[in-house]
Amino acid sequence: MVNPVVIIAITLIAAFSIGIFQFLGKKFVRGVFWLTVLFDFAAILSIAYGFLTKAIKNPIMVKIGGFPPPIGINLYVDQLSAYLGVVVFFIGAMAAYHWLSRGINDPEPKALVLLLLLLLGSTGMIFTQDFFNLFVFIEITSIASYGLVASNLDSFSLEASFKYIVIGSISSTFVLLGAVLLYKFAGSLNMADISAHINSSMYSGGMLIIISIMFLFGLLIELEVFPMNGWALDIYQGANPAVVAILAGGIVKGFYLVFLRSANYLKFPHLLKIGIIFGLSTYIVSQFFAWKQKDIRRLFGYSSVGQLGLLILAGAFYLNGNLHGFAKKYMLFAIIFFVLNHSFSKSTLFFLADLFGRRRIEEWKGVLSKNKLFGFLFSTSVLSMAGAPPFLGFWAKLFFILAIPKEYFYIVALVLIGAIAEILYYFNLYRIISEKEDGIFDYKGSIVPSLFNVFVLLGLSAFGAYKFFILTGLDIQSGKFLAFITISSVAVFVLGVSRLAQWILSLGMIGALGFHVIKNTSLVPAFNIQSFFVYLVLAGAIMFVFATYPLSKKYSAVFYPLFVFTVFSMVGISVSSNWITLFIFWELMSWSSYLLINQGGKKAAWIYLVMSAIGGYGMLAGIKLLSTGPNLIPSFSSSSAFAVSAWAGILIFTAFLVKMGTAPLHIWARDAYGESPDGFTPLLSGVLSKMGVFGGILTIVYLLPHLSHSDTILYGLAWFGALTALFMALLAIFQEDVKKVLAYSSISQVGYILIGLALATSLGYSAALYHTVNHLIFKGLLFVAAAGIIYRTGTSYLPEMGGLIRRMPFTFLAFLMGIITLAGIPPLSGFAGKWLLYSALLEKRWMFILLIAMFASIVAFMYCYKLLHTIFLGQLRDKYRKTKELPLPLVIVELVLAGLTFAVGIKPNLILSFSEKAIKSLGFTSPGYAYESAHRIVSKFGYWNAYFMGVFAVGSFIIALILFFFAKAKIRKVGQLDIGYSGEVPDSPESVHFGYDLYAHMRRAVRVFIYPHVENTYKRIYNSLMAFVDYTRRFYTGDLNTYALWVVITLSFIFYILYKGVF
Amino acid sequence: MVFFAASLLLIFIGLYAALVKRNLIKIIIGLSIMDTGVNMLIISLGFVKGRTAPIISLKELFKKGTWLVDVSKVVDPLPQALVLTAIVIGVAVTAMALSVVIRMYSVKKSIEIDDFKELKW
Amino acid sequence: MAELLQYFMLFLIVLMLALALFAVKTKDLLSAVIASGFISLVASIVYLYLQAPDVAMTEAAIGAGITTLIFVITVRKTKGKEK
Amino acid sequence: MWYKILYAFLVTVGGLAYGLLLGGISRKITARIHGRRGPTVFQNFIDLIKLLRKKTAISHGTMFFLAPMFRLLGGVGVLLLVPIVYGSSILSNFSFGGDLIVVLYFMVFGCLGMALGAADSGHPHSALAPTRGLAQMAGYELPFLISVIGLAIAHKTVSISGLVAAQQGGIFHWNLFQYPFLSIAGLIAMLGMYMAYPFSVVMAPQEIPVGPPTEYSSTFLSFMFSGRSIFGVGKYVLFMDLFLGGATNLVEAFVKTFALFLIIVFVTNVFPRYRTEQAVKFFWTYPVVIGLIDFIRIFIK
Amino acid sequence: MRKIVAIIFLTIVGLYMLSLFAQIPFGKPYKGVSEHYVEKGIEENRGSNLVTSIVVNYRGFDTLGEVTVLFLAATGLSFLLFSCKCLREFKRIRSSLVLRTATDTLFPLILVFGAYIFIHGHLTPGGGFQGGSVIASGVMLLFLAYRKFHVNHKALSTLESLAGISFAGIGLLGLLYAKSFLANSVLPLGQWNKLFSAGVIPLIYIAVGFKVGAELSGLIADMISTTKED
Repeated sequence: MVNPVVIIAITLIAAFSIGIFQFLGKKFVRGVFWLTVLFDFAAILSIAYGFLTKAIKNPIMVKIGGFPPPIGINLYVDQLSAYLGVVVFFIGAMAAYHWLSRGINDPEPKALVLLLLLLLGSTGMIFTQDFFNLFVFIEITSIASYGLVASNLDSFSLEASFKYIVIGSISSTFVLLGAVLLYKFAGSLNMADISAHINSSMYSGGMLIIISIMFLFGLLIELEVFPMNGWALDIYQGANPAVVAILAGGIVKGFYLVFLRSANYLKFPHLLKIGIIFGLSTYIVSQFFAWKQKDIRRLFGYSSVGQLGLLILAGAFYLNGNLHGFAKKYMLFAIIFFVLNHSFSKSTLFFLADLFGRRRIEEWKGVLSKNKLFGFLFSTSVLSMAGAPPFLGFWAKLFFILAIPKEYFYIVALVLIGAIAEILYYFNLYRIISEKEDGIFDYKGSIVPSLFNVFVLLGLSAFGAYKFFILTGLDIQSGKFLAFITISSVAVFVLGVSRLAQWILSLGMIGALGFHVIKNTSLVPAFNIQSFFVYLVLAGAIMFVFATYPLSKKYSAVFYPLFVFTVFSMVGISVSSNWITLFIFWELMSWSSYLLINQGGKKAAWIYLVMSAIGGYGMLAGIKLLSTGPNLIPSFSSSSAFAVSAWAGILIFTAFLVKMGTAPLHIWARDAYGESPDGFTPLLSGVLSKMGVFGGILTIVYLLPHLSHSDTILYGLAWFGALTALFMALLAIFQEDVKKVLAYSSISQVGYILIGLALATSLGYSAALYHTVNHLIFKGLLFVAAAGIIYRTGTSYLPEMGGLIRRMPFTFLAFLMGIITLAGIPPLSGFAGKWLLYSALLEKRWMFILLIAMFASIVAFMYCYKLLHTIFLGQLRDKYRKTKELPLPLVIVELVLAGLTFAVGIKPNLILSFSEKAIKSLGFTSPGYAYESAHRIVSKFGYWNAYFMGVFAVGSFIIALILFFFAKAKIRKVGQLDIGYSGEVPDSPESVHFGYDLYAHMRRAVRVFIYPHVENTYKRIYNSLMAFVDYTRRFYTGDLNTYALWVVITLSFIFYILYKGVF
Repeated sequence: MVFFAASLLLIFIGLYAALVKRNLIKIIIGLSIMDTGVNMLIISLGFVKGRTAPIISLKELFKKGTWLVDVSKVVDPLPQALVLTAIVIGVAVTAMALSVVIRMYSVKKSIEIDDFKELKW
Repeated sequence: MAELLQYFMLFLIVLMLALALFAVKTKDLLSAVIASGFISLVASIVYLYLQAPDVAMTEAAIGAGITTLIFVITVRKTKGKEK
Repeated sequence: MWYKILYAFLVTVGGLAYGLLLGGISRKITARIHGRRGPTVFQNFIDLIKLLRKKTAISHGTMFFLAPMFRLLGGVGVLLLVPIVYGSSILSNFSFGGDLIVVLYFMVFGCLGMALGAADSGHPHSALAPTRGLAQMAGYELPFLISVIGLAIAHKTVSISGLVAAQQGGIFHWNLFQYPFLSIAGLIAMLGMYMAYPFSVVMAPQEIPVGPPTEYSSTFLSFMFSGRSIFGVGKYVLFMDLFLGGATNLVEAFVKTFALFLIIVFVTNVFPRYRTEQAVKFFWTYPVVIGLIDFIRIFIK
Repeated sequence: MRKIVAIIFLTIVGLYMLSLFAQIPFGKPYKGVSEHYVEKGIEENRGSNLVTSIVVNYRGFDTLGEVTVLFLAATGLSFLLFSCKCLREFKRIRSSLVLRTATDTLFPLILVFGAYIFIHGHLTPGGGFQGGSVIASGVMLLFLAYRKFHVNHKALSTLESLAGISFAGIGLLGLLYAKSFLANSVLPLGQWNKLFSAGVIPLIYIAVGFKVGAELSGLIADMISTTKED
């Protein structure tokens, strides 16, 4: 354990000695520099390690000059400053390494001195416990950063540096005045001594309040708070990114800690008010201003200023927001994780921006594909900054939201809206980067520092996850499961050398998990709704993974790991025991599915991510409203203990409605399904939307009964489901891309399930559960077939296909059975779902919804015929003469699913037996229908004998065939162009094939329904927001006088709101 | 009270220059005037009427026969010690600012703020 | 004798404020620099009245000497005239 | 159970005969309105026998080959699922198999089969016809569903025999009089189902000769033709049960179905043909409004 | 427009601060830690100049920080102005004869005077900083007088670094011998008002004097002749 003063002394001596060694050559100076930095890092690490392992109990107090505190100056190193010191030195070392590798311009020794003294200044600032000494160290840090910011010597960095100097000297004047006035008021300069003299009653006296405002305002300027952070943004944009990395990554955090510590010593009563006003406004404003940014560095600047605003908010709550017990611990860890996450990922982003060199975002097109390692580092840090689940940012945000007291719900709402805005602009950037571009780009300078940072970031994310599960006392089960998910997907990536190996590995893993879940019932006790969905997910995943092998040749190496990750997170959702674990796995699923869709359509993936972020964060807000109990974690059952405002239910349900793609929230579905990689779409539509259904069931069963006026909500949901079913079917008719037709049809089928849920009767649930399984079967079948067809024909554009029945008979048979099930025609399994739903609706006397539901299924026939005709029937084009049948795995899956539809068609209680058990676990006595005989189902309104219908259909079909052969006619097969076509003999298939816009005549009748009203409203909202943001971000005029003016205006504003004396 | 008001006025004249003047050097002059104002304010905070400077060169300043200095005869030395540092820091900042101005001039041949507004929005 | 000193101090303070206003208002940078140098000189005299000899010497040597010198060098290196 | 299957054969053959007869009568009436003698009433029987004795049958592919079977199966299925005579165990056919919803969906079975066969023939007209058929179906299904749902909710049952039971006891118990507006909407929808003249755009002779079965000939066409007529009879019986209180004996069944047949024949010979979207727009406005009057009355009760 | 808005807000802030300063009594006796500094000032470190004893002994860490600030400014300045091709080449005109002869006589006197100031730092007002700046103004005089006068940068920066290291070294010595950094009891306190008294303070102030002198003259040299040389 090194005496902290030695760190400062040694660095100082080294800095002075460089003055001599600079004449001996660059190598020597670099050696001294690295020696000192490593020594300091080791020293601070040993102190931090001492604190971590409780070897050092109480904070270290070092008297300088031998005099006791109030007389002399002393250093005071507690836990937070030790950890921050480690972060500052680590980031400083990385930035120095990066800068040296990029080559520092000419007088390099002098730059290294500035770097050393910058680090010295910030550590001194963190350690000292004397106000004036704090002022001196702030000056050292500021002057060093003035010099370093200007180090590029181009007009940008010089301008930024000058602005920083002017604003910095104003801030240091206030700090100086504040320090001396504090001495005048309290008699000494030592923080501990002053806080002993001060008690909060003195604040009404008028003197102390102004003195502390002046002092804290001086620090607040350095914290880049909203009205006066123009200078900071210009530094982020203009200065050398290595310097910016240190400033943003370490130094600003030092100012932050000093600000909080001095506010704490001064017992400043209004810290919460200041924290909320400035922290929140900085966060919100900077997130929205970052939307229209063209310069990538300024974008990162806005994001880091926003993060700092969030930190101020968290700090204010931690110190002054009278949190106690769990909330206080959560807030502490939220602050620590925010600081760590921001320091490491932001500095990596700045290093990478420096390496790539170009400023405008458009020029970053396709970086991800050009350089894999660079892309990996960039995406990890962007994901962690935006708060994607397994990374540190997510845990920080979760801790923060949980810790805020409930009466401040408007803060939670605003912070979440800011988070959505953050996701919007970060992943607008990510969308541009992940474009497919050829060519390789290399860079001058080494990637090692960013590699180190990301490596540490990953380690911290694991620690964050571990800490989250320990601290909140959540069941360790889901914590271990989360670890299992990440390890397994990484294993698939690492071990999977070729696609085949990855395919086998992922198959094995899903199989193993399935076996594990079935065998030991610890994960899933009795057969209840959760295990119903676990088996559903696993069965679906096994089949769809099996079908992806032939397609995966052209996918990137990340496909299978992400696939496994999504599947396991879905299992995690269905296994979770309370709302928070549900939310964690939900976010895991959304993010991993986003990354998978991003392999295909970039813009589609972006819209999908924004919509699921809106849903996800809405859910988090809803959960916040529910949070009860000491550890603020609402479990499913506990949340039913008291009346809850309708808002909680609605917010939580929106997340599930987004995934189900119900009417107003459906805009992402067509493109996400349409453009996602073909191997993933069956899983996306077959299983992922079912997670929305699972969530819906949980909300309705556990939450809605306790919500005020819950029946109107249910009736409204039923209407949403019905309208989705009808309008999506209508839209599906006019699509010209096979996957887009199937996408709309998939949403409309999920609309049926939503109606089933909204009924909330046992018959309604059995209809919904049956239809969930059935939809998985036939939609999976259709998407697998579509994937195969696209794989063979190379196009997904319907008018270009035709006549494929001759080349792919098995696929046609499977597709036909899939279509018949989709349409719900009796012998096959589709009809049972329809029948259960209609009887449930009849039972509940919801006549209009029944009318719309039945009419929607009639409309569904139109696109069923369209799909069959344009793909398989009609004229076979010449280029498809030699296309072979689909690859074997696909055909196997198709036929298995087709067989399943027939088997279930004949004997529906293959599924119904499972759904009965699931419904009983939901607390219903009977499943709403009865078995009269072995095969005859009777509901209150009607009856239906599945077995008889199957036998009758097959039997009479065979009889008709036999009758046909009795007829004497000899069958003669004729060529495809041999048709009586108004006397002409057609020469080419194209001239006679009718495949484009089959329902043109229908369009005139339904024009008003299929006009994209919803999409246009979304576009209009987005564009007007963009225009508004573009106008308001002109606030930062770049004019130094205006910046200084805003500083004075903010000071007068603070005086006005806090000091009631003079006016 | 006159000294307080005067130094406050001096600070605000300096600040006024930084807020209004378009010439970079004029702004730095404003800043240095502000520094002088602050220093004067601190010194006047530490002044006590009718007492001498904190240099103990005469015997009378001691309490009878001891090495303890009679507090009622000496002005408060601490603010003066602080101002010593503050003046030097003021000079350091001004030197830094002027070097940046020289560099700005060599890049853009002008020292008006209007030519240095590229970093914005 | 004491009031005389006080009136002199009052005069010095008023002089300083006038000089400050002049330094800020004037168009010619060189005269502004000299005015600010003169302010710190007057300030060092005021410090003497305020019984702070150390600070007076520092203010004189550094405030008046070095600062004014740096300003003069910079003004000569750049345009020297405010637009 | 075995005697049920035997009776099913009898009913099918009887239905076929009755259907062909009705077809012949309607051709006779149309001719007479046009002022010409028109073919014998048994013309349809002659055509069927002619088709069956054809030597060769041209086939365009497997789906083309199977379509007539689907067509026939569809027609027979509808006929057998609907009880012709209420109460008699013989003539209630297989109505124990499923309720009204099953019948509704089974009706589509035949049409979908025919549509696929037509599409597989490769002939553009026959591929176009099903799109018109499905579009028009979306049209007339709305009023039909309104009437069906209305009746089901009113009588608290969806099984056809249950509906018929609810209408027993005198003329005024028939749905036609209990819920007049629903019945009118249902009957207008019936016009659409028969693709009778105002809504015959699907089989429009001038534009697309006979629509889907353009490419069909000989045995395939015979199956197609018989399926169509059995399907027609099945629909008459269904509408009889829904709106005219079903039949207690066979004679009453013949009378009521013939009455419905007359409605169809008179309407077809008077109106010109609608384009598809005109048909859809017509169905979605007038019959829907009429149906909704009773629908809302039931909804409120 | 900008002037009016600036004045309005400056007056608002000014009024608030004025309300504060109105409550602070001018010229009233102080209390708190200064009483200790004054009362025990002589007893604890014998130096008659209390301000110097505070600056170097009680709050020595501040001075260390402050010396770093000055070193930082000098390094930063030379870093920025290293090879600055400032076009308006600073033509150093020939100085008048009077100035040259005055400088010849005055320069050594100024050096001696500067040395006097920082050696007697603990006795008479003034100290390292004031002495250093006096020396620097002497060097400035040389620059004004002789056009071709150039400072040997290598010597200056070595002197500066050595002085800095010795200051920090004395601090470390304190840590070794007297258990706390910058402790004064490394050397005997000696007699009040004698030259060799007040423990380590004179040594520190001499080191500071040299450092400030070398630094400021290096600073001025950089500012004036910003062309690359030797």
